[in-house]
Amino acid sequence: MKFWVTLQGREAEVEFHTEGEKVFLEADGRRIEADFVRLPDGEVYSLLIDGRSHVVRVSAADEGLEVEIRGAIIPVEVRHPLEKMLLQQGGGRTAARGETLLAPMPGVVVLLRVQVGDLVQPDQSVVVVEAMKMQNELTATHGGIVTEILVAEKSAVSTGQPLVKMKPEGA
Amino acid sequence: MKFWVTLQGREAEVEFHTEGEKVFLEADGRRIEADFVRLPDGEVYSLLIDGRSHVVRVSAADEGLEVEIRGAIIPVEVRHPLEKMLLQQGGGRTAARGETLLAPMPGVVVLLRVQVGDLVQPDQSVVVVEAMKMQNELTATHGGIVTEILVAEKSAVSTGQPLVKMKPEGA
Amino acid sequence: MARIQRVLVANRGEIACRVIRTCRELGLTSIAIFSEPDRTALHVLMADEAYPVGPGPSRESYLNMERVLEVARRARADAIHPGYGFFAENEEFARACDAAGIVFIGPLPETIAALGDKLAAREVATRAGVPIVPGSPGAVTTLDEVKEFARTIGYPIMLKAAAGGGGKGMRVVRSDAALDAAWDLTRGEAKAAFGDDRMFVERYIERPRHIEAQILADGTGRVAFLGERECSVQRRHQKLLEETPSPAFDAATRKAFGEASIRIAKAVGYRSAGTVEFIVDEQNQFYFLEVNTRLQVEHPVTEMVTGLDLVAEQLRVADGLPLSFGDDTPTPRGWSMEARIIAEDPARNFMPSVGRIERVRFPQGPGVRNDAGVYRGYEVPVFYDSLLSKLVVWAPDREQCRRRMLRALDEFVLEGPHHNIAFHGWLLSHPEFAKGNLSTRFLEEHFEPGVLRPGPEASNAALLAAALHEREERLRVNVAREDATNTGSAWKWRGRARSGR
Amino acid sequence: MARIQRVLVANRGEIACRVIRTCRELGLTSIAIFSEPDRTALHVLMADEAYPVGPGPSRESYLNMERVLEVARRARADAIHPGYGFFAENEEFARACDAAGIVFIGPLPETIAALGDKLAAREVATRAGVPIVPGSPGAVTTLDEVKEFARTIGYPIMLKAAAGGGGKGMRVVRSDAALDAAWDLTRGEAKAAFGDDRMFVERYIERPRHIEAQILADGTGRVAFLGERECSVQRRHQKLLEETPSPAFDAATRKAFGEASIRIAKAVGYRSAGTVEFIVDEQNQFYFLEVNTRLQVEHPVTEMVTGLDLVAEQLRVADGLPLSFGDDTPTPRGWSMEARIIAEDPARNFMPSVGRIERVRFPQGPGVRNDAGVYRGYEVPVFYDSLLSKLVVWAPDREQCRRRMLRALDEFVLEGPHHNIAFHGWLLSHPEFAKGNLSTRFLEEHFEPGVLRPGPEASNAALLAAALHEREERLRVNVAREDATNTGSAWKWRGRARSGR
Repeated sequence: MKFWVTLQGREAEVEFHTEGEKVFLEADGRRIEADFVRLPDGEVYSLLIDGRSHVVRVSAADEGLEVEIRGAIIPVEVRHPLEKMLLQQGGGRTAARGETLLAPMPGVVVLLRVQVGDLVQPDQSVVVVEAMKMQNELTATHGGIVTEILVAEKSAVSTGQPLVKMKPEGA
Repeated sequence: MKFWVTLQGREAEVEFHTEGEKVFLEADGRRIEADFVRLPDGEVYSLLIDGRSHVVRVSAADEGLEVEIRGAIIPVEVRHPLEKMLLQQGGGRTAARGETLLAPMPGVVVLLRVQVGDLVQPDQSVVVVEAMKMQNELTATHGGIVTEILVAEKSAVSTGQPLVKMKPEGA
Repeated sequence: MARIQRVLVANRGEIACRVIRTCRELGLTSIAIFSEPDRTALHVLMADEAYPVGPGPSRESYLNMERVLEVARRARADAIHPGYGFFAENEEFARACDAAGIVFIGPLPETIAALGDKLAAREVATRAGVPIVPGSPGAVTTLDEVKEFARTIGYPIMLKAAAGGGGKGMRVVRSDAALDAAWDLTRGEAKAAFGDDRMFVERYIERPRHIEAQILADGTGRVAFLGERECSVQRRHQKLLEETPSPAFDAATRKAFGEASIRIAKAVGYRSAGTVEFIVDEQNQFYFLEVNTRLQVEHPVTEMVTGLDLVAEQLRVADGLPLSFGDDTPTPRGWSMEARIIAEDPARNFMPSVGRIERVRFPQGPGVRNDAGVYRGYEVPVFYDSLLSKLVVWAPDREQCRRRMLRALDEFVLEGPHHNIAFHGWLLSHPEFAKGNLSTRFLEEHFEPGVLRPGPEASNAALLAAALHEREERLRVNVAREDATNTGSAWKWRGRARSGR
Repeated sequence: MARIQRVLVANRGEIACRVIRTCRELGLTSIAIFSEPDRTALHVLMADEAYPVGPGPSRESYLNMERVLEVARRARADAIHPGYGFFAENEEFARACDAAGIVFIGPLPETIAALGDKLAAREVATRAGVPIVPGSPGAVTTLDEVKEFARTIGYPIMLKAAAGGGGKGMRVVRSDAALDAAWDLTRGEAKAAFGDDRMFVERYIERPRHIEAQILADGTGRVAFLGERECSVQRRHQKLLEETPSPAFDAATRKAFGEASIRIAKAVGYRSAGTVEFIVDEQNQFYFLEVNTRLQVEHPVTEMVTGLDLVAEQLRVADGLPLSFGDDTPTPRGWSMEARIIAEDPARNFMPSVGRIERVRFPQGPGVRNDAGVYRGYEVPVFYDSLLSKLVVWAPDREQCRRRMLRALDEFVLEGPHHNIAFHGWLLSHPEFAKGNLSTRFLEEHFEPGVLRPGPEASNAALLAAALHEREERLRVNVAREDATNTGSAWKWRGRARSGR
């Protein structure tokens, strides 16, 4: 079996070889012995890579997978080479599909920093939501041109509620 | 709804009255306000009895239920009054059905203390099993007359394996 | 002979658990209160008794004074411990307790009132001969006044609009030369912003440290100084990591600092545990800020080095007993740090996070103390602050303490909401932190989200784990598909059976 | 400049985790080994690296010397920490490490050998002027010899068959009067049992305490005494609860005790951490038993009162460095106790128990340390000993320590296998324990399973919980039944659809 894995901008080809019980990986042309076991206390794996011990949580996210390691949460995409080709013809990934900013927690919208038509840069602040007695700047991941604003200031929002829609520049 | 509960030799009648949301119990003629909530981290309940806070684990056991509170594990039987009547006509419980001594853990039988036909008293030692580098006396709960010995000395046994069968004296 | 027997804890989360623990050790009955979403909160499970006080929002439950006092009466509580926050520094509540014949575990209502008024508190300090940040006693109206003032206290100074606030109408001035321009500019701004161009002048401290004194007083004039706590690492005035002693202090400074704190406590006839907060400049000159008339979140670091139980001491004093150690205050031993484990996302501007605790494993082993308010499966409610746990460590010296804290953070498993464990790992590993070069501007100067990105080994492991996971998923799917087919055929069979009738 | 960089921990469970923690704090790479059933054990998850060493049974994995050393070589370990048990006191393994150019973290092989031989060790003690239990140097053959001997050491005495063992051919004698009869009887038994009626005579101690000295030696003649540990509460010679200091000792006894231990350590040129075990009689006279040439299970109580990390000191010494505190040994502060949390059923003769840890919540808060080898979901394997965790507490004095331990036990949630948490609760609450009246016969004299029965309030709560649970179950069943009916009707419909074709 063979996958393309994209993580933090880096892309790698991972191939699996099974030899009886054991599973070997080949990544970036390097052969790796990896022992991979699910732990009994969660959605989490113990991973021994050439003896190095890692505990890694892998869970499904809005886009692809989410991997939690050493307290850091990293979005990852895993695809078959075929899927990958189709996608590239389709013109690539998320950014191309446009972005919708969601409320990460229940709270109240205290400030809208953008209007329809504005160009939003990646990591630019778009909305300020007050929750847990704190004002929180919600920033865009990919950014783009604001196509729709779905909430008003002072309105209460719940977790996951869409706030602002953006489409990629020139898309 | 109404139950008969038997616990540590004590027998009590528990009746439920629901008033809207709230549930009230009546036990031994006493009216009790009890708030009963399942905890999110196990097969366990938080129980507030007239304000007193208890955490209680209730699980199914070989005979009826098993309740764990403050580290103590207590066997409990809960029955409908009807079931209770039938049982009493049937001549009562476990002891009457006879007892089979089971291996509580994997180990090796080092000594059989009884022979077929012996009369075993409650809590009398019946078999010695070595496990975890220790010799352990397995004692009878109800006891009775040994009808069958299902293992030989020096033989390995696994958890739950029947070792010795007893029938109630004069049954 | 103790009078207090039944203690109601008017709080929730880790601090409620903390107080309940001491009650149990002292053989006192602990009584918890809970809001609807807190029915399965840890403090409810730990207490001897627990009673509801209303819906989620604090105002309707934990801050509902009538309700809380009614529960206290119904539960026959003879004392109330307020923890921190909520009613902890509420004069009215303290009075209401007295009126209800219930002991309020804390200072006298008058003390709370007196020290609650910041200006009054500064006067107390001044009368007690404790320095406050030098500033113009009143508004200054002429440039010469300012220059005169600057000469006495030296540059840099801060020009502040008397009517100002929210950072507007404020300007730092570093020399006489710069003053003229700054003066006109700032007054202009003030005029425009507030229609009022009166100015205050104050000494400006570039890199202030926040250092506070833990005091304990029995109310009969005996006041003990239990060492200082450095709480400079903050974000939006929220403390993130505290330690004792302060790496900035030498014995002489500490002595003066302790004496100053004791003078203030004595000046107001303080009772129970309290904290005197100071701002400290680069020359280690300390200036009084305010007094917190309560137990602090960070009190455990003081407990680690003194071996005292501050809640037990509070209860003794509330009971009219002297402090457990009488006149010989225990000498602090070793070093202690506390990391506040908070449900927030440091990579996204420390945004608060909520959700279910999917998996948690607290650090253990030598020199580690946990004070958590959560457990596996618990849903962090949105109504209250986002402190999940306090990780406290002790070691003989600061460097060993720092390494132990790093070890403990490394061992800490917490899955579900976003949290700041990795952030603390970065902080503790920072060379300036290791050197003890701290200020309230530490994050502003050193932190940017990129620093939290996992290293190459971790991200490589993440990459492989993702691939391995995906593989397992696909294998599982295939198995499932086969099952599906089987059911399919079973269907056909059943169909046949029917038509066979 | 440290030489050791990569430490292989040749152990499992809590002690492996314990050693890994110190390695991490010192910046050393920790290397775990694991048997097949231990693949998901905590020490494997905590270590930097982990390698398999074979199947479950110790002999085939953790005690497989060739395999362990081969893994150590492959992993380029430059030192091995044996923990306790397994290879901890194995001279051959220590030599094999030397031969392989790997540092064995512990005493020299010769020391292990010398002290491993009980008789040799007793001679060392005697030469060092440390008392051993008075007994006849050789076999006694005549009654007069015995009487003579009894006069010198006083009654009670113990007659022991020279060839004896397993309690046979032993008899306690309390007076000359009783001696004549006892002498013939015991010799007769001996003759019958072993065909050999030679007798030993020894002073009999009615209620012995087990008290041990923690020593730390740098191998260059510098030996530190870190206080005593009382380990009298035992069952089948297994320690259950340990504390330091001992409630039996006054300053003078402690001083003599410490000096005696140091003399023994110096006599054998001891290196690393070690424990000198003594038996102590009712007059607080202590008699040397043996030396354990390893880290003890109960070492944390010593760490709590001294603030030291004993594993770190072992590593320093192994690295040829002096002890961290040089010549001024830290003076112990306060009191500490350790309760061994074991998977066994005190109500059924302490039978070992196995199974999955369904739910676990460790005690937290002031003065509490946990050293666990398990976590939620972990399946306790049958191959190894049944120690799940060590609960260690500290407080300023013994009474506060006892109450704190009770509080911590009360807070301890552990569900799945049977365990002895409630047993410890009984033990700590026992008036004789509270008074410090301990001996190795404590359980024999005071314990019977009935004492663990829950009180009326708890059993009442259990009764109601069972009823409430049953009610919920029945309600659930009814719901399920309705669902069933729905599916039923869905079926009919499908049937009709078919016949309609």
